[in-house]
Amino acid sequence: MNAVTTSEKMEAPYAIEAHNIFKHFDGVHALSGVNLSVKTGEIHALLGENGAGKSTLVKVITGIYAPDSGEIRRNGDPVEFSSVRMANAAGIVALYQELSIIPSISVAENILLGEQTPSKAGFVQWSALRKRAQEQLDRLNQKIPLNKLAGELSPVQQTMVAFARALATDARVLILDEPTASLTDTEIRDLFAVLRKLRDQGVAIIYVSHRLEEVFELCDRLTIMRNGETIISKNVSDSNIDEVISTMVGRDAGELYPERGTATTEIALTVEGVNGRRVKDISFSAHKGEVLGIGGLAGSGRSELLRILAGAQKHTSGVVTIGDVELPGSPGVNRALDAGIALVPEERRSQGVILSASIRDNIALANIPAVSSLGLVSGNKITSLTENGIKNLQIKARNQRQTVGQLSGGNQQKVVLAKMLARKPKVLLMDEPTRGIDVGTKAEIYRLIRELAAGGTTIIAVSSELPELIGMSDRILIMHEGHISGEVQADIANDELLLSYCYGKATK
Amino acid sequence: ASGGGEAEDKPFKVIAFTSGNQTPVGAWWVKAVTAKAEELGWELTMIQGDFDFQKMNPAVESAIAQGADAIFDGYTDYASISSITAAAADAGIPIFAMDSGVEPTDAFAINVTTDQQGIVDSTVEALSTQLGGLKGKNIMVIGHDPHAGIRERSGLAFDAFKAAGANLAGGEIQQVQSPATGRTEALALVADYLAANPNGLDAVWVGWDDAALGASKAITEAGSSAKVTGVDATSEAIAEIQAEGAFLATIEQPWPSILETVIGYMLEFQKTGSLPSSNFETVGTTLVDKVNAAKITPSDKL
Amino acid sequence: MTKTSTGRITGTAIGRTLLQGGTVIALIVLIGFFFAMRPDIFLTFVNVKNIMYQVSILAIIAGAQTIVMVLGDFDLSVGATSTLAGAVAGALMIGGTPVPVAIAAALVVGLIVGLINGVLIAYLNLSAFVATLATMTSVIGVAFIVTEGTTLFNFPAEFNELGQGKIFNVPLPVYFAIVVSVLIWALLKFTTIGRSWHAIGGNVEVSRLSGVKVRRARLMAFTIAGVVAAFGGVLLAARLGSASAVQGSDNTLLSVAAVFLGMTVIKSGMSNLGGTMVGVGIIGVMSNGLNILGVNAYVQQVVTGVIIILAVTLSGLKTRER
Amino acid sequence: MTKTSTGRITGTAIGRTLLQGGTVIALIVLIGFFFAMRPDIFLTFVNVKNIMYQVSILAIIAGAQTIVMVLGDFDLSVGATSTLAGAVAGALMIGGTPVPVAIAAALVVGLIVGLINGVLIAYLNLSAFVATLATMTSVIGVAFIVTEGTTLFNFPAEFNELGQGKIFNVPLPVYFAIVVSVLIWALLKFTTIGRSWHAIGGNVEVSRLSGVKVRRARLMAFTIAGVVAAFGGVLLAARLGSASAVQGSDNTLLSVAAVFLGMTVIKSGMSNLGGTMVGVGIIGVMSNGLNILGVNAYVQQVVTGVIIILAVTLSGLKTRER
Ligand SMILES: Nc1ncnc2c1ncn2[C@@H]1O[C@H](COP(=O)(O)OP(=O)(O)OP(=O)(O)O)[C@@H](O)[C@H]1O
Ligand SMILES: Nc1ncnc2c1ncn2[C@@H]1O[C@H](COP(=O)(O)OP(=O)(O)OP(=O)(O)O)[C@@H](O)[C@H]1O
Ligand SMILES: O[C@@H]1[C@H](O)[C@H](O)CO[C@H]1O
Ligand SMILES: [Mg+2]
Ligand SMILES: [Mg+2]
Repeated sequence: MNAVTTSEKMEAPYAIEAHNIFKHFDGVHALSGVNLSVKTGEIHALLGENGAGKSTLVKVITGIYAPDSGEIRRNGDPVEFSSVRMANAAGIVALYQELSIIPSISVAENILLGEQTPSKAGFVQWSALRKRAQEQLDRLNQKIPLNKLAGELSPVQQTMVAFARALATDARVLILDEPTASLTDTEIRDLFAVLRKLRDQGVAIIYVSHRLEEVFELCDRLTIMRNGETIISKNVSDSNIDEVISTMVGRDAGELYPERGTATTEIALTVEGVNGRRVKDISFSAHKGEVLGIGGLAGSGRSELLRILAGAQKHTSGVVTIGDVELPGSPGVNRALDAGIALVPEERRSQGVILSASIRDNIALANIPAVSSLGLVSGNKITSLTENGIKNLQIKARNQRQTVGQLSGGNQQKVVLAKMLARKPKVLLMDEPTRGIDVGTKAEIYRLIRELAAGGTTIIAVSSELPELIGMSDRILIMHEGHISGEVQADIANDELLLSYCYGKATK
Repeated sequence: ASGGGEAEDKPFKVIAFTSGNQTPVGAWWVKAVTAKAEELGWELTMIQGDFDFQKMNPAVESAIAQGADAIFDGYTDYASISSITAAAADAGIPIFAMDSGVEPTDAFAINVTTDQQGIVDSTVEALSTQLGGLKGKNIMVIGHDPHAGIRERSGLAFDAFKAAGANLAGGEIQQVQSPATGRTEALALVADYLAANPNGLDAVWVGWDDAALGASKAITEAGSSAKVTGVDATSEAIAEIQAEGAFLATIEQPWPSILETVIGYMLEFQKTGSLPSSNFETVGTTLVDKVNAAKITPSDKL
Repeated sequence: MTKTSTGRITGTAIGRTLLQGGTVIALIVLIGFFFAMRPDIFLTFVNVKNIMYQVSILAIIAGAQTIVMVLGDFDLSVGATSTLAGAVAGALMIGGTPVPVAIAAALVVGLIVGLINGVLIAYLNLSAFVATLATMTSVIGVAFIVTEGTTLFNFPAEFNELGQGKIFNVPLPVYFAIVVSVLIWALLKFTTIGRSWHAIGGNVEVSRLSGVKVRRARLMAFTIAGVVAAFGGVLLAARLGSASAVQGSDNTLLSVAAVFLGMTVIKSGMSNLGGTMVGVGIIGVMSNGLNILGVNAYVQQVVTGVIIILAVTLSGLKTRER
Repeated sequence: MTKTSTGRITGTAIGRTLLQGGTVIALIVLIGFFFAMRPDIFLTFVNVKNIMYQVSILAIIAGAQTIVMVLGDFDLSVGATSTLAGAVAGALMIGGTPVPVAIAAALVVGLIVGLINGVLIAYLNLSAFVATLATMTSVIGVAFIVTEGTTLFNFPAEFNELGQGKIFNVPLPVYFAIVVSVLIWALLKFTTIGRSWHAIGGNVEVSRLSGVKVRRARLMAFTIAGVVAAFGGVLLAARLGSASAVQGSDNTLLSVAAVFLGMTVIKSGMSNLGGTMVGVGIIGVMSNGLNILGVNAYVQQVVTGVIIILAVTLSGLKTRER
């Protein structure tokens, strides 16, 4: 990897270009004439609403999908990849939105998969493998044991391992599809440092993200897509967040966070002395109409807490009371749902939706009592429930019977929301509710959260994005190593204070 | 393993084995041999193989390695146990067998089995009588090649029908694939044949009763007047014969007396160390038809 | 879900539907072929009845298999359970137990085996394959004990009638198979438990987090499969007028094959009753047709494997291109 | 490299290891039990040799099964392939072909069956279950044709020697089983192809998108499994001195059971050679021990199922708490 001189950079053809790409799926026009040109040595943001076609474009570039028409060029030469391996061989490597690691093999092997595995005469060179894997982890500042099974890592660590794998390929064109969706600030910082270094070494990087602040911090140029078309391509320095948002959405986005102030004094949920596998001695209460945010570093136990409250994981001691119902140590999700607590989990693809099932079936699944009587399900009831969900959440779908796996990430998330909202929960638990969701939709979700709160629902939402935590919540709890390390009213909260709680520096 | 003729104080050591213990006759044999050994004061090692030679052969061979005076094989074709016969030969232990293959072999000191030609003669004769001659008659033969006895007799039957001028349904012996599903397979074979050739069947000769019962059911259900014969004299076959439906006759094989014969040879060997003069002996069988059916002890009630 | 784009097969909606229904086509092709070979026989009332009679019990057992395969599991014990149920009914009747009581007892036996499978798989987290392989082994052992290794027969006429009686000249097992299939179809399609099974087959974790009682649902599936298989076994005993510890042992693998053939019929690729019946049809038509053509038994076996592969490959064409 | 990392396993390390190794414990308990019952016989050299002799061929075939199960597939045709290979070798030798040539031909037969499986599964996207069920059916048909339905015997002495000869009073198949196991273990552990099998078994999509040649790897796995199974079949023929179309058919299900038993031995829950051998050991010890105790054959079958369940349940305890 030699650094590329400025003059070369000027004259060199684009590292990767997509020309007038069209791609449709069963009547959905995912891409209708997209253009993208990325130079060597630049980080190029690819932006757009959920369903704009970003991931599809990535997959066309790397040979997973064949375009209906249009052309991909690498260093100016037309290329046609019929498999990911061909794209890899041409120096193009992508980290896909929905993929991560292989749980049952070691971290080191995850980092050096396939052709990357160092080998001699068909035998794996273990010491070289470990050495190279360690180098990649070091680049990312990660202290992850190489011999551990990747499945035993936290989600964040898994993401970092997936990165390490992409880095290990020495790609000349690196495509990252929403890499930071599940990361917290520390990892993002480490990642950015690596990406900047790669850029300086002449790697062309395509960076897909919904976190616009990041884009402005990291990227050199940006391309905005809407409805499968390219709207603009320009230097980041010539643009600003507001312009990006309105271009993405096609209108003015308006205020991101709605007004607070729906909380009442009536207690909806109390948690007393709850202990789980990693959460310790958790006590708090939440009020009717309140939006209670929960922050913390990766692995601090936020998700486990929500899972315990939702009955998805048992707690070893302590008491959870909702209204006047006391939930036992392992109530089961069903019982918790009946008591009025519903969870929107953090991993939508593996926990939120059945990808192979239709929107209808996904929504019906969590609402069996509402759509059935005497053990028989009613198709009509499912239809109207689904219709409501699609309308209320503005889910972009062909029809109710479309397979959820075919929806864009954001719309999948809306299906999860729709399914749980149909239960009309008293307490709605949301784990990273806007992960992988575009700004326009984010605003919709914040509005929705506030509407629900105004209607008397209690919302408990975990988020790793501090501005979001502050913006959407009435009150914020911060967790550190399984404990609650701090509590703040959102209107007086700021990043520094929350971060210090996150690191366990201040106490209640 | 020096054979018989030794002092009375050391018990006579016998290894008995059968692969056929999941059949009624095989199960009877296990019990009968065990009882007999008790009575005679033999030290018996009984090995049951569930038709699994991979499991049975090593067990028998390891028993051989530990020494014995004689080996008793029940119903296990010598082709499947050549590793056992080799081990026994090396150890100089004679194998006494009953119904273990249909031709003479040096592998056994003696194999007493039933006369397959006799079985075929009497069943073919019974059909011929019933049908008023076999010439031009349509006859199906159902066999199961992996079983040496059944293979032998169905081949003989096929030849006998051909010689008598009968038309052989399908032109070859129809095969049942698995003895476990013999009855349903034979049922389907005959039912399908009758669907394709209504009135196209005068008789079905089947190598063993379980499958014969499937064939007779198919005939009855199709309303055909064809007749069936089997072999084994199971209670069910006997009952069918008595009911005077499609099932015409079966064959009783005298297993208890064959067992006595073989045990007799073994006792002789125990006493004098001498082996039978011939290594193969066949025994006559009895045709079971409606006349004598009531008097026959079914093979599954031995 | 990065399966594929169907993008490159454009404009050929009919072609696509045809490919999708590859297994159905395979069945039609088979029927067409045998009809062409023996037009005088193959589609006659007698022969069609024949085929249906021959597959009726397999259809019932494959129905049981369809249920557990909707959950993404297997039940390797269905054949053994049916065998044991037939043996128990037979032994009781021979011992003088009234027919309805004997049948009820046989169904209870199926229920118990199913419950054991369900508890092992749903509550003790055993893989369905091992658990049902183990119960299969034990259950056959019990069947040997119940029958004492012999073939039981001489059942009351009204019992045998269930398997051999006719209405409008069509044997009763055919009606039973239809009724059971329709019931299972409705169970899978219209009931909450059926929906839960589909959901679990789609994604267990999502189902659990959506409030589905996964364990209970799985337990139910195996239990019902046990009862249905037992019913198949009772019918087999009535059909043959006898019961042994080995009869019907081929139904396990055949039922799995039928369900697999059927899974290719629908887009989601899940186990489904309609598809299973197409699979059962293929198996039945193939065996009957080859018999009618007088194909040698060993060659039949070779051909059977090849036809299964062709049928599935044909319907797999749609997913192949990537 | 799916070994365990110790990091977080503190305090109850021993307890957890015990649970983790539940299947190993089951084996030890079984051995202990039979030893206690018959201390004079069970652990004698002769009997241990006996057990090893009895399971040696199953061990080889289970090794083949382990390979494809690492990928998350099944091969239901291993038993049939081994049967056919034995039959081919036998038929050729009887026809006068020299022993080495006959053996090579048998291995080629295994290679071909494996290749067919591999192509069907890797390139035509058939489910491994249907594809190998279908090839199993066809292959047995071919074996019937090759043997003409009979049992072939009277092979050259040097051939039988391979299955019946001894070195240091230990039968050759035991050595072969050890050599094949070690080779498969090394293949799975140290080679790039072995590691890609593990990756594919963990997550196909990620593997594919990370540049693993998924199809080629899968094709290789089935092909190698075919050859190994064929070698097992050749040994079986040599061991028995005979070959028929029905012998060794139970090896398929037993091999799957052994692999499943073994999957519980390691943390990742994947198919692994060491675990498979523990599984094979359980099966062998159980059958030998029950025989030694003189347990009635039917009861043995019942007990066998129960022991498999107990063994797997014991090792499943660790994953049950959720
Ligand atoms: N395999 C598929 N089959 C059918 N439709 C698909 C498929 N993949 C994507 N689509 C559709 O194509 C459109 C673009 O989806 P894509 O995943 O590219 O969006 P995206 O911009 O990446 O969105 P997000 O930000 O939510 O990830 C959506 O309407 C989606 O439903
Ligand atoms: N160090 C770890 N070892 C094993 N599993 C872990 C570890 N860290 C987290 N996990 C698992 O990852 C999941 C998420 O972690 P958890 O809910 O406790 O943290 P979180 O604060 O939500 O952080 P995250 O942002 O990673 O989701 C949990 O199911 C937990 O079991
Ligand atoms: O016909 C008989 C019976 O089938 C018996 O069960 C075994 O030997 C055969 O010759
Ligand atoms: Mg996307
Ligand atoms: Mg979390």
